[in-house]
Amino acid sequence: MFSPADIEALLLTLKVASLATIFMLLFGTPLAWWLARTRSKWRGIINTFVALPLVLPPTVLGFYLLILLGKNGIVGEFTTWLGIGALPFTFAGLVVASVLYSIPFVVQPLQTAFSNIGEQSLEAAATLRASPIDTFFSVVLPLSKSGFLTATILGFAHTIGEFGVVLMVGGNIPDKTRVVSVQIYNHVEALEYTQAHWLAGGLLGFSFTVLLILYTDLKITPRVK
Amino acid sequence: MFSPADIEALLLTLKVASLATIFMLLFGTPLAWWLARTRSKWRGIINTFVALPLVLPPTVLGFYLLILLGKNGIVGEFTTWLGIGALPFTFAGLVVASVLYSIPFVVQPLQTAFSNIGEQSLEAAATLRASPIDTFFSVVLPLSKSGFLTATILGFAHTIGEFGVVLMVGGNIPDKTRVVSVQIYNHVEALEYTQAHWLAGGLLGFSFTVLLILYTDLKITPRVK
Amino acid sequence: SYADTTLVAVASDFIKPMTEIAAEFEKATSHTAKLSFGSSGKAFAQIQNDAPFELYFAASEQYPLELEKLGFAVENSHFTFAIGKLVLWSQTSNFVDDKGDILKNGTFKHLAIADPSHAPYGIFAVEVMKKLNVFEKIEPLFVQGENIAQTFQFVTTGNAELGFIAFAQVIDTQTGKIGSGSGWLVPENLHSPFNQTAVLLKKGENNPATIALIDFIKSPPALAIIKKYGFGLPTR
Amino acid sequence: MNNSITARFKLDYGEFQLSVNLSLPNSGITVLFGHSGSGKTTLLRCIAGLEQAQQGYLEINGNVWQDSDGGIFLPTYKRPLGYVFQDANLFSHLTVAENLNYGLKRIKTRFDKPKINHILDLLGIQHLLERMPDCLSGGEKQRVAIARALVLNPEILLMDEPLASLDAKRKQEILPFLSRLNNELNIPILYVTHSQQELAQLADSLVVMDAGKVLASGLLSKTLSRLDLPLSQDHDAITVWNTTIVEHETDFHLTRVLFEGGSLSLPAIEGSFGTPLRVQIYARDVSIVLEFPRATSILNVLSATIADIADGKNGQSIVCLKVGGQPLLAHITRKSVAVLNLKIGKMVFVQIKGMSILN
Amino acid sequence: MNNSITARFKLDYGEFQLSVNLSLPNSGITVLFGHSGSGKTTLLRCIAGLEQAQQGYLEINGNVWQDSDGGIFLPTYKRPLGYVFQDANLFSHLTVAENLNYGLKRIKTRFDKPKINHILDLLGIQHLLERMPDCLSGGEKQRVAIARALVLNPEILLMDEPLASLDAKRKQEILPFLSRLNNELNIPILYVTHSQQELAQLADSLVVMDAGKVLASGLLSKTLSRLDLPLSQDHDAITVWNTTIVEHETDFHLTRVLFEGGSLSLPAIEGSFGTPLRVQIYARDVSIVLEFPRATSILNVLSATIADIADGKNGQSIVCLKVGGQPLLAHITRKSVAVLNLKIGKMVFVQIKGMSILN
Ligand SMILES: Nc1ncnc2c1ncn2[C@@H]1O[C@H](COP(=O)(O)OP(=O)(O)OP(=O)(O)O)[C@@H](O)[C@H]1O
Ligand SMILES: Nc1ncnc2c1ncn2[C@@H]1O[C@H](COP(=O)(O)OP(=O)(O)OP(=O)(O)O)[C@@H](O)[C@H]1O
Ligand SMILES: [Mg+2]
Ligand SMILES: [Mg+2]
Repeated sequence: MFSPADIEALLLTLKVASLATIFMLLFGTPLAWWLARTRSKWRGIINTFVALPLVLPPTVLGFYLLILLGKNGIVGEFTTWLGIGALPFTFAGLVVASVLYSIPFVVQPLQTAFSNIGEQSLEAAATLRASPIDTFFSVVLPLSKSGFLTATILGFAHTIGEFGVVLMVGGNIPDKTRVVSVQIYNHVEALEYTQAHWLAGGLLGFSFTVLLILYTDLKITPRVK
Repeated sequence: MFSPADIEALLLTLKVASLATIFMLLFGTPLAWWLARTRSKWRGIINTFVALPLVLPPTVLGFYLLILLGKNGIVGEFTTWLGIGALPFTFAGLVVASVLYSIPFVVQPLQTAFSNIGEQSLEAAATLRASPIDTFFSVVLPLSKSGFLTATILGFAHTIGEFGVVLMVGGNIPDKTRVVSVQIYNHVEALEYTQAHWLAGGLLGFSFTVLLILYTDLKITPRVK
Repeated sequence: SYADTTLVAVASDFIKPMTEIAAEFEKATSHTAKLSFGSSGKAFAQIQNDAPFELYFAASEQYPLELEKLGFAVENSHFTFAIGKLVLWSQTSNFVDDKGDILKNGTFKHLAIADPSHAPYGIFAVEVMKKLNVFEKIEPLFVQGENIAQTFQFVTTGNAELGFIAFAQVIDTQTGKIGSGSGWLVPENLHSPFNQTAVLLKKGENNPATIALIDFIKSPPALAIIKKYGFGLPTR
Repeated sequence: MNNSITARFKLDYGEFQLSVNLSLPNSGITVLFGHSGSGKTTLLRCIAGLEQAQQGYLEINGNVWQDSDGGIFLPTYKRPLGYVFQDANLFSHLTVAENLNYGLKRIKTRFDKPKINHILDLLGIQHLLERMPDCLSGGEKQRVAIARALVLNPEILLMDEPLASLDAKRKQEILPFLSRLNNELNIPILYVTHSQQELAQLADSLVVMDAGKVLASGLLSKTLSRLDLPLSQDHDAITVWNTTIVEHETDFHLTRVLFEGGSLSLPAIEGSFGTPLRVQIYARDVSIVLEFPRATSILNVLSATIADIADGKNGQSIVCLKVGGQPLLAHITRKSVAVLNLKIGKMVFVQIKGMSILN
Repeated sequence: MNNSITARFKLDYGEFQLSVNLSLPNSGITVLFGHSGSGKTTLLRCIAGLEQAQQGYLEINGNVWQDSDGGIFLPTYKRPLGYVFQDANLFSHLTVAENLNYGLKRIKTRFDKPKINHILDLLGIQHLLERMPDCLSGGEKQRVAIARALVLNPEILLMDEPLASLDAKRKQEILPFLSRLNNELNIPILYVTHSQQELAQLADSLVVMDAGKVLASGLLSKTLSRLDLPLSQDHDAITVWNTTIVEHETDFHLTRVLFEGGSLSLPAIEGSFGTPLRVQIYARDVSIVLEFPRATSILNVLSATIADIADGKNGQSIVCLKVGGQPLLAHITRKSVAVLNLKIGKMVFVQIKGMSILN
């Protein structure tokens, strides 16, 4: 059924996707909040930049990232200077690339959810002594639950399914950067269709369960009255 | 700079992406509305199914679509029976595959936007003689402007950048299914990096302009007071 | 004769020579050859699902033979159109010696190869290293491209110090030698024959353009182009 | 006036049950009165079809809008009604003008332009037309909401505390307009309020609700003077008389009006002989004397018979008198009842302060 | 009572300008009174820091909360205030209990449990604690909002028409509680209302606003009896007297109270000798006679001097009398002024109906 390599790839994928999703939420939330609230002229441009990586084919984006993050690239020189070394072909690089590629799927739904929160709720919180940060956690977050659900699911799923960027930046190193999408791809290319079906089926089954739990447990039911 | 083949690919991409986005909005809007409003038990499951294709690597998804839409697949048999013929390697097939792959990016933001619309606005519309359909267009749509913007941008951009599915289902056939992402891929594979950079740059520039216009012109500014 | 069009699936590593050959083919016969590029595995799957390809130029022998067996290709129509040449290459000059000794005693962090699970260049690279008894030592340093183009990108961007790539990717078409950096052209006796094989698909059986292209690819002008781009010529 | 609105609803919210069986007149203004949480809004929502009662029957002018037994439920948007929500509930994405137009565009028989302008003037919102709802004050929002429902020219108007956020002056302008609207166009109005004053000024009929049930319903004057309802105990307890104008004393800016059993002097009011006039008398403004008083600033002194006496709160007594055929409530101290030796059937004089009589 | 709240704001909304310069007492209840759209909510929002006025200076008990010249602007959440919004503005994602706890969790000096329970009882919301705001009636929401602000134990309480959606009975329970709260805890309250009744019952000071400006501000009794303000013309014009209890006539359920210049009989009220008591007299409840009347149900007849007479609407006259040192407004007809030959300085008797005297 599953070869040890398959299982390794599955576990690695889970790690990358979880970490990337966490980082995307961490960076994406303040960004989305700013985008939803600001009236700055920069808003449109920043918004555009966030969505832009999407239009590039993943392998091409991966290629550019490889140049940028590589030891001769700007970012690469910086990370080398920091003593981290160049990011390509490392687990960290994989996460960074995934974050860059999937972040629009996190920022955009959050922004939609945030811009739907009326000023009144924020004002009520302020009169009840909640600082802006406090208000964010006690009012904005719960009121944007459905936006966060969407952001998490899209970000997580897209990171799992992502393939081109991960392959380029990760280097497809077994048990280091070979995620399950690459593994399935390999099976298909190698005409090992049965293996591919099993792995794809397993991934689907697993994701189905996770998503179903997210969707039903968090009970984002429509508002009443 | 751009070869005639590049330009052909660009135009084809535009056609595919526009058509796919239109179809995604057409199918995605009622689906998102239903998902946002229903209290049916099916909600979680349907939601999961919508998001599920995301977790598969695009080429793998493409592979399964190929089988499904091909003349021996269920859908293929149906379309053949209809007299349309099998969809793979045709323009129509390209659009169908793009729609299937990118539709979560349209449904999810719409769902978030819809579930944020209070019952009260719908009730006010009903007391003012607006039928549910009428209410949808006159109240729900304008109130979910920012959700639609997000959905359109994510759907459109993701279709442009998509590559694995398109390559698999479309077959990289010149002036029929060779979209720009595939064309860039071709340049990269042929080590024609200058050509690839130009084409990627052109695609980015074009998309930047479109996105910026969308973001600034539609003026989804934060609500006042 | 009438001008016909044939649709040809071509393995990605053969993009450049094939594009030039197609142009010459058009000039010589007034038929047209439309080219669809992609990995061999992808084309294989597509052909099985009714892709309109008429001729298939794969990077290895395996897929064409399989297609004949499955009945998608005309029986016994397969032929070798070129021999793949492997090179161990680095962007840095004087890094790779012309004997490949660096594999035994060199120090590097990453060696790029095409994924040996399916990409022919990867499969042969592994054979070479095994033969040289360095496989066990070097395997942990592998970074693997999905195909040979990506493998090349790993090396040109400097992220991998060296890699097994196609000679075609670094050949200077003027001199017929490695154009830049440093490299070791791997002797063919270190791996099994790297026969790049084409096959006539059932869809193209009755298309004069397809048949004409099969003839043309074996003609001297086509062979010259194949050679120019760093491939070996099939022995007949 | 015939009772051609039938409304029966049973609805269960768990901790609250609505259970009403009402027969209401299809003309005039019916006021729904009751404590906070007594179910007034819920009843209005049921009538509008915004809430679908488990059991419900609603018939208006012979048209059945809802019949849970017969499986009939006309959706809200097909019910020709106007609804003013308790909170204004304007569309936040539309300007005031667009809010007003929203319904207008969707109906067939519209008021003419001057009539609509009159409504806007009266509600004082002409200058707000281009504003967004977020830039309006609380009262302004509410006035726009009223206008939005009024311009629909509906068959029945449902108003949920429409004037709660408006000042006395504005109320005094809008209330008579609603009465007039009702008279002219014959639109029945169901009007929720907490205010005794609005009640007295508007109501033709009264429905008193408590804990989801109807305590009493009927014509205003009869329901108001029932000593068994909490209304008669209220600080603001009132009686309402229907009168007609008979004479203007222009020298003193007074108008005399006739009621069943006598006449009253009021501050001057415009209107020709015979114009009907509604007069409201606070129970606390009525005092009882045994002798006819001289040299007093109180203009209206009438002879009356004591019909009933009940104990009120804090040493008060509530006296129901008959003046001619009309009931009249008086709040006086228990001490006065003792000192003056008031008994049922006794003949007395009532003094009514001229100034406390309202249009 | 010293005026240690200074509030100066200039704010421009384009079509509306707020421009106030107020000095308010830091104890007692100050009522903001004015038409819809006159800027009451805007002023309250400026004080709360929800609106940042272009020019503003706000000092409360020596602490400067805002000084646009000095670049000081304390954000709302650092201002120790309680705010009741015009619309309840509850958190829709929290239950009633969680709404109440929201602020409680964030303050240091809390009321003790019994006190909080007392507040919930008084507002009648104990049984609603587990509900979501969407399942509350309009009045219930508003009561929760009041509780949410009250339990904060704030240094100043800003209330924007808190009782507009409540019925008379509930109001009569909450109003005295607010007074008491104010007395016991010495929290100054800024209270927006349209209701004369709430004004009379609560206000120590009064600020009258119109079109973004302050028409008048000062102690209640002085401001109310100013014949130059529209207040004295109102149908509900009142005078408010501060009195103390001197005697209980238990037989007749009456209490006698003393004011500067005489005594009044009121319906029995609990309270020991010397308890201060606020008495409100409607101008329309005051009548003027020249002779001391006999055999009347009116208990309170006092001698007075006419201090001023002004013309009102509809043939009315507004008379300002001095009873001892206290001003008293009377609305009588112009006819009576003529018949009784009333002139400034003339000595008369005023009759005040016992029942019309409140709390
Ligand atoms: N954000 C805004 N932009 C423009 N004008 C505004 C804005 N908010 C309020 N106004 C205007 O300012 C004026 C004062 O509003 P405010 O809410 O203070 O009135 P108010 O006295 O509280 O009235 P109400 O009794 O009706 O609540 C109104 O005319 C209103 O239309
Ligand atoms: N959706 C709901 N779920 C459960 N209970 C509800 C719901 N809506 C209202 N209620 C309850 O039903 C009762 C009646 O509510 P309703 O809104 O009809 O009162 P009301 O008479 O309009 O009061 P108010 O004068 O305060 O607006 C209240 O006790 C309220 O808590
Ligand atoms: Mg209500
Ligand atoms: Mg206001």
